[in-house]
Amino acid sequence: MTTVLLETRRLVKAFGANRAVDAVDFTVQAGELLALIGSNGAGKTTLVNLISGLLQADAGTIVFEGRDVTRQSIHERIEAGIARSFQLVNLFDQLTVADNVALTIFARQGKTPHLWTVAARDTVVADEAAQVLRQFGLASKAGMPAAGLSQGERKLLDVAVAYALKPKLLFLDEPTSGVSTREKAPIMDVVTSVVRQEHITAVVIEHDMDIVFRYSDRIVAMHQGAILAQGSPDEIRRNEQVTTTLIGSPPPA
Amino acid sequence: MLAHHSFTTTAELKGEHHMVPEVSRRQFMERFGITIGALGAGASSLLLPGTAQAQTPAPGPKPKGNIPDKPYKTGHMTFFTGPAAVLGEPSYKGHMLAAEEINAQGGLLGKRKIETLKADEAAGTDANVKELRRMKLSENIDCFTGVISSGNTPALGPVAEELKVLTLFDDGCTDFLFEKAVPNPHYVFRVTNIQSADGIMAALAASTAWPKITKIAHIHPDYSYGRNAFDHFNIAMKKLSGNIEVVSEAWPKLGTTEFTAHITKTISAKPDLLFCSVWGGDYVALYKQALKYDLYKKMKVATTLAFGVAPHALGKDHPEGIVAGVHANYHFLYPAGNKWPLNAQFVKKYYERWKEYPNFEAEGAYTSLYMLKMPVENANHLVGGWPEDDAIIAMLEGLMYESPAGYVYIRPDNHQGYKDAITGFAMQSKDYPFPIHDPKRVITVPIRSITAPPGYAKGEPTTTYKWIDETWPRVS
Amino acid sequence: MTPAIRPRLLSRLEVGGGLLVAVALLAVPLVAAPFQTITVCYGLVFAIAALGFNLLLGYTGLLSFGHSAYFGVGAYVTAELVKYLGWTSMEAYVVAGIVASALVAALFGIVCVRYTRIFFGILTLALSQVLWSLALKLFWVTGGSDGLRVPTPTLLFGTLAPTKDKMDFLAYHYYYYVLVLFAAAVAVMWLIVHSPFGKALQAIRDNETRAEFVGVQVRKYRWIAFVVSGAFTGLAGTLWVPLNGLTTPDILYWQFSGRIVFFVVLGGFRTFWGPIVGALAYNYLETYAVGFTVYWQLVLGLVLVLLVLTLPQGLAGAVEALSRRLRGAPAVA
Amino acid sequence: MDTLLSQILNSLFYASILFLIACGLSLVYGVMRIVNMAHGNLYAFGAYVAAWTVGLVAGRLPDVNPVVLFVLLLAGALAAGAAGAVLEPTLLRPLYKRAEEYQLLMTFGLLLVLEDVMRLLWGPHPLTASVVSDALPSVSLLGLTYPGYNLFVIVIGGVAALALWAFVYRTRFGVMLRATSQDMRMASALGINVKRVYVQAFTIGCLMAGLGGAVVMPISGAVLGMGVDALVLAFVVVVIGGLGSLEGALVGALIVGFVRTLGIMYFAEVELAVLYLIAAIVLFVRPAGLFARA
Repeated sequence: MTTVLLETRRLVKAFGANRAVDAVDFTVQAGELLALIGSNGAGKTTLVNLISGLLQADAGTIVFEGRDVTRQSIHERIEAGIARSFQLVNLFDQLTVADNVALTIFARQGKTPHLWTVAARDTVVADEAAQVLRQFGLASKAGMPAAGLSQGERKLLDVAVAYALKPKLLFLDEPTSGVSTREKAPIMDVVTSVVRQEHITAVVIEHDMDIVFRYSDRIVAMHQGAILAQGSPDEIRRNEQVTTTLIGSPPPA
Repeated sequence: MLAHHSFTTTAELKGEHHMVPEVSRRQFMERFGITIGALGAGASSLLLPGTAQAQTPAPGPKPKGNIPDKPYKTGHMTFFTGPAAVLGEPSYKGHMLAAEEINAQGGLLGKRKIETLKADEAAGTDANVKELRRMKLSENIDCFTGVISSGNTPALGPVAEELKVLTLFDDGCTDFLFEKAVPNPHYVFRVTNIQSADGIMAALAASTAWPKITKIAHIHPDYSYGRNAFDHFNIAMKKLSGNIEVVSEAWPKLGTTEFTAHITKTISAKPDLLFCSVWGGDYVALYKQALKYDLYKKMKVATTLAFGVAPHALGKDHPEGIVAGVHANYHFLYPAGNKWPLNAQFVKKYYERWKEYPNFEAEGAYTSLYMLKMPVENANHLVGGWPEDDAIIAMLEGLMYESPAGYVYIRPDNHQGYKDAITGFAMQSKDYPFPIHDPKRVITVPIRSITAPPGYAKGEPTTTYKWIDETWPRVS
Repeated sequence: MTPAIRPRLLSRLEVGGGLLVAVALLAVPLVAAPFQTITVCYGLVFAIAALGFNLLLGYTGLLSFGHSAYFGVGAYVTAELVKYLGWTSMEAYVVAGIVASALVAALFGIVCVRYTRIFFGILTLALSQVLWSLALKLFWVTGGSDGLRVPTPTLLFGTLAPTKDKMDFLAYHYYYYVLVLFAAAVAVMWLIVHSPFGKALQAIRDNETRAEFVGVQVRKYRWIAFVVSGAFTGLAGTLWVPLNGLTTPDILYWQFSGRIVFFVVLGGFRTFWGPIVGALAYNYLETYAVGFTVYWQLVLGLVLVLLVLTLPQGLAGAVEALSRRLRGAPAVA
Repeated sequence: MDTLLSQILNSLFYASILFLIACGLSLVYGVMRIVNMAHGNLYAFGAYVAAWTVGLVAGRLPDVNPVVLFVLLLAGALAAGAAGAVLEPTLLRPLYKRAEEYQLLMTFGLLLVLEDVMRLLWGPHPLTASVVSDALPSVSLLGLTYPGYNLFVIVIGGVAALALWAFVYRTRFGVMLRATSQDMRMASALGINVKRVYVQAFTIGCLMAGLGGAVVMPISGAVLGMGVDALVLAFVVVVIGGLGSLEGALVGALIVGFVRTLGIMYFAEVELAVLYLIAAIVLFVRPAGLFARA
């Protein structure tokens, strides 16, 4: 028995004449690790931007845990339990790695308006931050400014920051883009193991089909602003429409 | 209260003290001691460089006692940058000329050479206050001079008192200084006439020359000087002409050089007279633009500071016949010639030194240093040796000094310098490449006639304003 | 419990240097001439303004070109208390100055924090110019260009009245008074930038969008930072008036804002201590430039140009980089 | 009636000077994202050079044809343009990689330096060269006396606006300029020499400021401090019109020109504050200006 965590109904976003997201009904089941695939410009990132609140929808509704969140602010959606990472790494470069995570925890605990306590003296937060960094294999870099990390580490930290919000639903926008092929699997190993361990529902936007098939429970394929197909990795692998439009060649056996 | 003024009218003799007395215009002029052109007439040709008999001022009496030969340090603060540098440069040149002359005689009391530290007033009030402190506490100046802006003397005066530094302001003539900022001065003096004299002189000149004017237009820079001129002109005019009417006002920002809309507004109000206290580079721009609109053909014009800048800053195109104010202080052609040799000598020396003619700032700064020299000599004569500051101050209080601009009297109660106020009418002369005062129509007024006397109860906006309101008779 | 996650709050250099500076500042009136003491006193006052300003520039990434407004409000409120209520207590001035400047900053902030970068700068500048023109216009209230006088106040709730020799009073009692408030301001600001709120501001500075996506309400926090910044600068304005003895519209003009920017950049806005160093150094630089040449603008302008070209991290940044190189530690980007 | 006409012309006259100053400021911002705080002083520099050149020639050759003097005004524009061509590569180019604060600070430093350089070169007295404005006599129409030179300035302002518009929207260089202003990286990738576009844009911006100074000089003179005043006015214009937009500079200049005249005519008391108040109101209602593109 699965429960629907999030669904969009007839969601629309247009940029001029281009309908980037065109009446999309998109559903995420609680507990799954869903992959969102599609070629560049298919509307994946726009869809995530709409759900996370970066963009406002032109029409349609977004329902999260039965509540309409379409017109809610980013802040309210985060409180409701929606978090995301970014395709282009989006960190607080001059803060230390530990502070990047700690800040998120402070925000989650509603402590960011505190002007009168010393952040570094908050042992509860510091311990949790250390814990998160250990989970992502970044503990040894804790004291370093985020700008000093390697690209792979930055991708991990980006996810760790979003994860530290303890969301119910986590969107990961291309967590392995910009790193070498060799680094992709280790990053995905870390990310998926944390997500599964903590029972977080996750939606991963990804281009690399190997990764998609290997790590996801379910796949949604988008094309020109609409959902082309969805199903289990096997179903998608066999879906000729998907393979011809998106992959352009038969999938590897 | 009535004892302070000299009018005795029928009304007063009848005991009707609360009524403002009325007098005829001629009575008024006579009782004010207003003179028109009496001293200056026909004297201008004597003033061409080289014609006046320049003399080196006679050295003072032989100094008594032991005088140290350590230099006498003065700090001279004036505008070296910004739009007001047109006034600051002559001020510095006047100061330097006096210092060089005194040093040529060996310095003060023949021993102490004057050394000048200069400072730019344009650095802002905050920096000016710091600089005065630095000059006194770090450079150990003996005396502070200069200062042009009426926004700066009220800031620097109290600081000078705190620092106990002998101070002779050349300008910064706001009434506010000795009425509010430094009400009981000890170390601070000011040599030039007080600001309220500007507006009053323009009113006296305008109503003397053009008794029939009733409709007045105003253009003033929008800061305290402009407002001071506006207020005092109006109160004086109210007494002098009775039914005057302000038909137009314009308040351009200080530093404006684009006056076309102000000019059109003024012309469209069809006034009899434009009264204007715009000065410096702003004034140069204003008169040039007004010419092009034929403003001067359509109305009379009176100013407070048309000739305030160095004379050569104005051109041959400057209109004639307007009241061309000199801050009620000094014009280099008056008192002229042998009638007042001190001025002829000063102008000649100034011209030889700087290749230009002095303005009121130059004269003020020059006189300030000599007004220091004289009390020092007087005090030395009494007590011997180098006099203490307090001795110099005692000599300065009540001092009557013969300056190029005439007698200057330092009133002991408020340390303000008083001399006969002056204004004139612009004319072009073949002798000079710039406009001068028409020597036949220079107007002087004894300062006591236009400024509140000692002890008069203070008032708003100035004591002089209140004094005029309460005591001047009304011309019938 | 990785030790690296708990960095020392103050490095040994900071503790040692701080103690040394504290002793030096305490000793100034005892060993230095009154003029030097007063100059340092000005520097401390400006340092408070710089601290406030840098909460926006250094920590929130907003360059204000209108901080003269809050400095001016602090100064003018003091002068109005003297004019209308005849108050003489410095404590009353300080409270009123902080409250009034915070209120004005709160109002201006509502508009300004909707924008960043150059638009933020121009907005702040325009609003400060509005105050400047009001100070000139409402002369029956503000004294117009003549300004308003502020006599030397009494300190410590009226128990310490100014002595007859005002110089001595300023260079001794008032200096220590300012020093105490300066120390308090430093402590408070240090706490703020090290608090969760301070971290949130730095996050906003580094990456506004991402800050929004970790749950930081960017605009609200910017506004709070704006108000705090204004209050610090207002406090500086209040402390400045007794030193100057008079407040004029000069200090509301945008070029005074330029001065605040100048000394923060001179010291370095990337470090906590930079603005303090910059304020003290700039005050000396300006005092002596004005004292020694009428071309002081040229001197200040050249210093600024050279600074931007060769020492973008400012004096404190340069010292920090140097000490890091001497210790062989890696550079921070 | 004649007052109305005269005030309309006065407003246009003021607006055309404002436009000459503000368009350069806006152009430079539009292309390079730099707010040039030294812009006002380049305007002043143009005025000084023009006054000095005209004074020099008119002094040596008293009977020179007035047309020559008008042409000599261009010296001011060229000098300011040349200054821009030198300043951009030497002092601004090293800063593009840094945060934009540094560019602002650099131009603030230049503002201070230029202020004193002008005093150093030309002294404290205003330089005037009214021979130029005297060459065009006042015009009489409908019972109104109006200065011919002011009409000339209005024409110059209009021609400058048209020329600049044609230049930006109708020439190949204009295309490069606009491409660079929209996306510098993209423009660079398309093979546009961004370095050259920058130096050219900056030069043109300064040239326009210098031209403004040169044409205003015969009636206002060249005075110390005029640059700082002009800068603040130009700020007001671009804040109203929208930073980076040429249309904004034009509309902003017209609004400021007419509102200022209205203020002088009917609310003389608030002339000083009225411009800042309009700017503040526009900022409240439409904070990025009327022709915003940010």
